[in-house]
Amino acid sequence: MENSFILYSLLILFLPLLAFVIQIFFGKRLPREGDWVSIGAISITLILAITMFVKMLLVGDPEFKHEASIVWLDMGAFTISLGFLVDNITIIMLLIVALISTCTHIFSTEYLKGDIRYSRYFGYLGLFTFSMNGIVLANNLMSMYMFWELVGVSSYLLIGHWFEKDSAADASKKAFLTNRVGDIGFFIGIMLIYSAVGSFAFTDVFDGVASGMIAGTTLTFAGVGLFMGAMGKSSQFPLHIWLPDAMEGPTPVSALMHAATMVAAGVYLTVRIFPILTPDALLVVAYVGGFTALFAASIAITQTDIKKVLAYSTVSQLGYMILAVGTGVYTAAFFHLLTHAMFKANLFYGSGSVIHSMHHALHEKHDHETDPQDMHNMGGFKDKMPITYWSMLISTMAIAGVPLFSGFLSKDAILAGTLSFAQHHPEHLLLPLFGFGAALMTAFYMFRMIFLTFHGEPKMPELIDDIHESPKEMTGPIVLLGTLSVYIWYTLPNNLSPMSSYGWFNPKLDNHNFKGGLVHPIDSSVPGSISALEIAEHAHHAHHMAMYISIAVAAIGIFLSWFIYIKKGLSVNALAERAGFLYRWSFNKYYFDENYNKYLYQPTLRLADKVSWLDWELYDKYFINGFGRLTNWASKVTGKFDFDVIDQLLVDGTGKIANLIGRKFKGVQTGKLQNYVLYVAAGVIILMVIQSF
Amino acid sequence: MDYILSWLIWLPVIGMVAIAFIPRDKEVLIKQSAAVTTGLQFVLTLVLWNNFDSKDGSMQFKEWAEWIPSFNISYYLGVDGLSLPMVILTGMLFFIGVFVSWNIKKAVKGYFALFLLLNTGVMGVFLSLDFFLFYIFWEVMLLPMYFLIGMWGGPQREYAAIKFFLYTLFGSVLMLIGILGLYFSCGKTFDILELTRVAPEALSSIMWWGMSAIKVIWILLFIGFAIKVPVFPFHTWLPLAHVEAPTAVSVLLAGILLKLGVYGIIRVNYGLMPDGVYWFSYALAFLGLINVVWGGLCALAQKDLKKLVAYSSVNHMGYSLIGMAAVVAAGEAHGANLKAAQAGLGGAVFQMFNHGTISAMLFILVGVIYERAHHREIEGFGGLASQMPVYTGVTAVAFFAGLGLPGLSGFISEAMCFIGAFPVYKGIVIASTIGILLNAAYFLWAFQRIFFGELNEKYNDLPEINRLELFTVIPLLVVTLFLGIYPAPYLDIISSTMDTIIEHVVSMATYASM
Amino acid sequence: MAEMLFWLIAALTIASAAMVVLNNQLLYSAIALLFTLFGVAGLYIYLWADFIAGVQLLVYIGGINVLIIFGIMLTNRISSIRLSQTNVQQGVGGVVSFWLLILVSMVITKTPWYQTTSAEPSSTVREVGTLLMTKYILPFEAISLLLLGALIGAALLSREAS
Amino acid sequence: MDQLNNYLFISAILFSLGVFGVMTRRNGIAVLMGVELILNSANLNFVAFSRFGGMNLDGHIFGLIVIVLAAAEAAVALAIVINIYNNLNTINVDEASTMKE
Repeated sequence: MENSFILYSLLILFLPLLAFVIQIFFGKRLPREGDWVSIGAISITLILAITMFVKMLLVGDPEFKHEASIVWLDMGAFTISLGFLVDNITIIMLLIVALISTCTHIFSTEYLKGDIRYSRYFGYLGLFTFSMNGIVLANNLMSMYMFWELVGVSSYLLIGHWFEKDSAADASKKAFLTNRVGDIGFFIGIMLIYSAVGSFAFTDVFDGVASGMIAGTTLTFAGVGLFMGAMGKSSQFPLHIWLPDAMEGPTPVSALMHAATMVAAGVYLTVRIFPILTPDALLVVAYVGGFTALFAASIAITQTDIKKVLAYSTVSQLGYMILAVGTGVYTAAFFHLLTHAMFKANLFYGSGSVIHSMHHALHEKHDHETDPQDMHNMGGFKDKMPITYWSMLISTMAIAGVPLFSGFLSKDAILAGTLSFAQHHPEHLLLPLFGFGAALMTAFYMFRMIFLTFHGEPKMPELIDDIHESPKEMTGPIVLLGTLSVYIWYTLPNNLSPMSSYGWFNPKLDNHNFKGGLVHPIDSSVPGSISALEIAEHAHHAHHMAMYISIAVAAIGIFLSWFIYIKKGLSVNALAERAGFLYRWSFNKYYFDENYNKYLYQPTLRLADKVSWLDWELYDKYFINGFGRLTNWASKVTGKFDFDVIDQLLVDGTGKIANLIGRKFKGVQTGKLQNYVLYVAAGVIILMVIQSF
Repeated sequence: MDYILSWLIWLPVIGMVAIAFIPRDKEVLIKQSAAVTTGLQFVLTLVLWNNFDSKDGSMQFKEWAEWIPSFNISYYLGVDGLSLPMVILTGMLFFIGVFVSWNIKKAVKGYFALFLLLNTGVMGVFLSLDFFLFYIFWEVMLLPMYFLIGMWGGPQREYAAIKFFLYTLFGSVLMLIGILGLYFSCGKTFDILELTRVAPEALSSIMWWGMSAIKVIWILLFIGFAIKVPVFPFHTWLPLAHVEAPTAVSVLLAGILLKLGVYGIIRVNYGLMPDGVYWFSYALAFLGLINVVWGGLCALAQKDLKKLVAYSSVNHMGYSLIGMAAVVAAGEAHGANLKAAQAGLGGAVFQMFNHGTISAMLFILVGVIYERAHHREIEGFGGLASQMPVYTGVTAVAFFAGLGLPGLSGFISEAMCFIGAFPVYKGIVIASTIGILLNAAYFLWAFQRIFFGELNEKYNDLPEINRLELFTVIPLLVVTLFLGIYPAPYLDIISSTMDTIIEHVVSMATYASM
Repeated sequence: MAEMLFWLIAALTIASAAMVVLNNQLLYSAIALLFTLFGVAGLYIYLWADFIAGVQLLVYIGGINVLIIFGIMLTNRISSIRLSQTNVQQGVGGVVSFWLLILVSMVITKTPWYQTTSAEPSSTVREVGTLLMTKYILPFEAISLLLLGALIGAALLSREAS
Repeated sequence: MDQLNNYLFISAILFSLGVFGVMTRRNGIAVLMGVELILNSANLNFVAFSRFGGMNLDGHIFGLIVIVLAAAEAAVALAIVINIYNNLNTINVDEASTMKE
């Protein structure tokens, strides 16, 4: 049993990588550019993931857990082991990744038909799936960090798929760099933990925290550091700027990575490390998440690009999950991650379907100016694209929190958590307000999107005849995921009530014990922190109240949307006029990009220029070369002395004297050998004569 | 296996002599001889690796012969886990370097003769265990380098060559003084192993000008080595020399010659002056931080691709310095944290090797594009990704290796340096993690400007990277990838030696107040 | 008998030496030199130096003298010019040489030379050979190198300028 | 005949004649012959001192080396003379004075 889980995990991890390698090296030469290789590989992982899921259900043990690891790097005392941690959360995540990835692969065959880098695109999808599975399976911080970065790279490559567009190239770079900012925190967190605990493995870290090897402020900082990684990946304020830009990538990619899986990795990380987060760290998490939820939703209200709306909605929903972790109900966060993956991926597929259709229609009209993603060019597509419409409507209701749909359950769980948290800590009343406010706005802008796109009169009537439903490869995943946005899948097999989130993914609290469900909260490892059980109990009590409020705000939001966009009871423009700077701020995303550019990027670049100038023009040219000049000057001085005094006066003087003498005695030098010999002999005689006296 | 080290050192000289006898117009034959010589040497390094006992942290394959007995100078060679990877890297890069310089047009004979002489010098430095011999080889490297830059370089080659020469000579002089200081204060011997045993004790009792001899000699030798590394503020020769040097020489300069500095510090400064390590470690880590940040910022500002890569070397060697400083973690003062010391020192040594392969790759790739476009202005390209997909792919991997992507070797060594140094230098390490971001920023920005966007009209007939060039890059790529996925073979080689060094530094330090 | 022969040889040597330096006919000088060398060889025999005498005959007479005659032949056009030459400064030269002789003779007669008697050896070849291979091996090698150098040098100097 | 001085006188006469020859002859080859006389006189002295100094064979070795040296000298000198002749068409040493100022 154990072996099969690890074996399956290995296969699930490496099959997409294999597909990646094949695609990169041989993709172009294979028939159909090899998309069947990728689809085949990913389908196998899906089957394996389903098998694992079923096996897990058969075991039915919330404490179910397998670990396997190998020593990867061994220096003697310093070792790094890489390994798998397979538990229920892992398996569910694997299933999500495999499912959405498979859908994306199939969807892409049609969406990217004829693209010049078709095979490479599929290769990158494989790389992404590999890395994402790596994050999910990691049993230690180090391998998580490594896959974390690899996910960043695959994101970089896929966002930059159409790199001829400057905006796409910019967006890919921005995504990577923004993520790196978060990763710095992640790495510092890892170092803090490692230097205290001496291991990267989660189990060791939890034990270490429980035994007080790392505690207090250090632990808080470590937790916040790790959370920074999550902020980057899950696009939390203030690192949220990259996700909307990432919509430059192909829409299926947005569905897979920037809605369902990759961005959820941050949430997954915080869920994994929940036991080591101190109350202070959790507060930071909660406030960041809550604020992001509200803040992103307020931007989504005014966006006109259909994908931008969805992007900000994703940021907002991720904020929700982070908020849930921060308030302690991390099972709810995970539950929302699951439901959100389904309906948000579906919404992206739907928007992809619409954009695809728009694109074709515009192409027919030879119109390359009009933006196919702008909702102001759509409208009235309901009858033209019924499958897309109905499926998207279901997902929209799910995200808006309408009962009978999956989002209602998970959102309710989160809101209940925040509410109970506020009941116990009244000073943090802001948190549920964030939550409910965001819920209201979500309902509003999502239905605004539906109404603008599918209802009303076509804004470009000349196009409407060319708008068609997308082919089966695209509608298939849409229908599937639309189906999965209905509540019933998530409450099986334990209850059928659409009002109770108790089910597979959310345990029932019965007499201070968790019953059923696959994911049970683990108590915090931090000594003295409140236990997960207590939090869950509180949330349980707040459940009903949260449910009523959330139904109410959803209803208000939908009504407002209907009133403004269908009934036209209020003029949009007048409203925008009235809102004044609020509207402008929201529409311009609070000028974040502009301000970052002005106060962060440009100063950094200027600093770099200054430093480089300092280094090259000043330090090198004047200081270093100054030594050269100094030496040069000194050598000139000594050279002058050398020539004038030593050479000219002393040396040449000697020479001149010798010359003078030489000229005087020149006559002796006859050049005749005989004379010389004579001189020699005479000299000898003279010497002998002198000697003899 | 007898005399294998001597073979390694003198084989290039044999090749050089052979080349001297080939008529200068038989260029292909000259190139082939150089390739055969370096290839043979590379194979020998692999044989050496195969016969190396990685469990043994001491010197192996020792060769000793009397040379100048009156000054106690001998011909003494040996290899351990610190030098073996560098020896292999040297063999590999010189072999590749021959193919990188395959298209040299000017004075082929002289070029390859000098190239092989340089090879001897480098190999000699890594293998000599006699300080005098070490110094001789150190100087032997200098001369061919001067001519290689000065004659085959770019437009400013003479200025660059002179600057390189004087800069390094300055360091060598200081080093010579340091060596002589050691010689006269430690029982008149040049034997490094003997000095390693004797010097820590002998030096600690000597004072010069009111300063401990350890400090004086440490500083002298450190500056000598720091210029090679290069450590800020001794780094400005590097961008110039790199930019002006021909591609193969840049490759060797970045790939091997910079490593000599780090190698020297670990072999000599660490071995001979453990007390100095404690005294200087904070400064070392701090210099590493400056290298990381300064090099990163300078790289970000560069307009010339080769200069960017050159500054990235400054940046990357900073990680090595930070990691090296971590060795003190194993001392009592820092809680005998052997894990950190191993991670740090191992990371530093690993980083040496990785930077060797990665920067070599980067310089080769810059050379490829320069040969085609005849300029290196980053802004001057654009959209090459669609024109040269293979080149783009290879460059992408090289750049990602440079920015420390997991799965490629650079990441592991950087991470090890950080993790090792963290317990001792928390502030410095946290500050230098900004380097992770800067790395990514300058590499990705350059990548975007060169490869992304619309294709620059000028370059729509730029030829794809050819087989010869691929042949030079692919082995490095494979090594980078392999060590990134599975670093164990490398760490096996070094780990016993690292333990020996750490043990030595910790146990030999007298902790005398200096 | 031996006494008389000795003086005869001495006289021959000195007379022919005088011919060498005084005769205007170059070729005659060379022939006279031949006799001088013979005479010296004979004196060597009286000095019990049989090996040296042999070498004198072989090298001087067989080698050097022949070489000199070759030189004379090569540097004079036999057909056109008489093989003669003129002398210079014979007067002052003669005086100086004479005084030199007088002074040297004075030195010879005045100096109390160290002398011992010893038995006549049967042959010196073995001893000289042994000495050459043992005590004087280095000079021996050096002189052979010198010879080689002279050989190459002579060949180089006298080759046709190309 | 077994008087040292006899030999020395013979040697001295040979030497004087040799010096005279070197001083007075113009022809290069003739000068060379004078030099040979000088060398022979020296050799005679060596061997004579050897004979009357206890039959120490060192003198013989000296003589031997001088002979070899003479051979080398003669070879080189003649080569030079021939060279001079080729260049200047004379072998009179006082005419070969182009080195003179």
